[in-house]
Amino acid sequence: MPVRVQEDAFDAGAELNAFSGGDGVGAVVSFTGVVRDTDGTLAAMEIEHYPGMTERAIAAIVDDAMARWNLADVLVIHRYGSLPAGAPIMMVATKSAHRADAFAAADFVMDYLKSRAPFWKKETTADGSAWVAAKDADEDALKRW
Amino acid sequence: MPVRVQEDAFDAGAELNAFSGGDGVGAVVSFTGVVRDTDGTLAAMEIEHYPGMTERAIAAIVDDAMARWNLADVLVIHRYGSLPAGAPIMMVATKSAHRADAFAAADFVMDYLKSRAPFWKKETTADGSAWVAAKDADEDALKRW
Amino acid sequence: MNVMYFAWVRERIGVPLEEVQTGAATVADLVAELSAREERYAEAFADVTALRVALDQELSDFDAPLKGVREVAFFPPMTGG
Amino acid sequence: MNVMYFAWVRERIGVPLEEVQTGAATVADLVAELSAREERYAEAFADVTALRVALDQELSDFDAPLKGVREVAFFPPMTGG
Repeated sequence: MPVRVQEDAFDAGAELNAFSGGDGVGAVVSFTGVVRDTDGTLAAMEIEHYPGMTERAIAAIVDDAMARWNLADVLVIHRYGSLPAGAPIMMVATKSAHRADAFAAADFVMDYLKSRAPFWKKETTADGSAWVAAKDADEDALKRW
Repeated sequence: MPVRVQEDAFDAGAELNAFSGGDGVGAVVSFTGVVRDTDGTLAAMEIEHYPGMTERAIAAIVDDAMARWNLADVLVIHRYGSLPAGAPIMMVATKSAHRADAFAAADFVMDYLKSRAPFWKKETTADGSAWVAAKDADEDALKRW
Repeated sequence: MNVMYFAWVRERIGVPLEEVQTGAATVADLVAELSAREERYAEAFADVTALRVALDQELSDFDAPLKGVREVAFFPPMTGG
Repeated sequence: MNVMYFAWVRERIGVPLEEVQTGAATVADLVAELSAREERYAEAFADVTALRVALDQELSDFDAPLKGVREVAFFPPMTGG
């Protein structure tokens, strides 16, 4: 269950390929989150996190996913620091014998990472900087599970 | 909406990276299906398809996904011919501004590819060859949408 | 019209594709006509609930009319993905 | 105990981490004590429903007792992923 919290960029494709093998694996699902620049004005995104708690929170989410579904493994990579528009922020990958488990677990891990892992995003545009507000929809998404 | 039906192997990680960019994209989901060798006896998998109908059926599924969700693009690659255990059979990738759309659309496209795209799998083991039977669960999965 | 067979249907009938001269009005009529012709067809079509049919590369059903159809394909339920 | 602040809470209070000598029984007591001490705390803690608290790196709540706790962290709702 590799979990990496890092400032450096990562190569989502290379990570997917490195993660994908294994006996009995029939399905691999990946999610990549990218710094989105909705109206072409985003200069940078800054991600702050809580070292120590971040790793514990992610490990707890991954353990929960491994207990709920039949998974061969889960990968989580999440960056912090300053990221340009278009850069990958994070990725989650799951692998399983069956596609339903791989899909559900990746979706679950994403929902929990959004609202339960201690990361905070700050966007800088030409107008200045502002912390991204949490969405009620993200908290509500946890009730699906 | 790239759709490729091919005999050649493909590199899922390289395909994911090539697919991932684009203005306003915040979420990329991929699914890779792998030839699964449950008990170490699979010698090969042979995939037959219906040239012409295959491309039409996949295009119809992708069009349906693009109409149902807010997507920037959908990628489908599906192999035919003889594949060894562990080889990638196919992949689907979706990208969107939002993760919920990307997840739902990838899940939907997979469900429909399983039961509505004209592919048939034959497994060869030490005991001989047998066509893989469709599962009721795969047909039932379509009722989710 | 061209009639195509895939997977185990192709294996039982022994050819992937053949041209069939028929006046059959529906898919079911064509199945009955072929089954009467030779045992290998009768075997392949013994349980049509285990089969799917496509007309001109679109999934259809056994009640569908054949008028104007140029390509009929018979195959088991699909197992892609 | 060590008290940590993240994101806009850190910006308003002006430090990421400080050691606080306190006899506060609960998180809410600590918040009241800090808010009475200086205006920057009062501003940051004006609406605790907009805040989250972690005790020794586990999410907790404002009623939780502080006995035995070594690290308290205050921050807005998380926006990871």
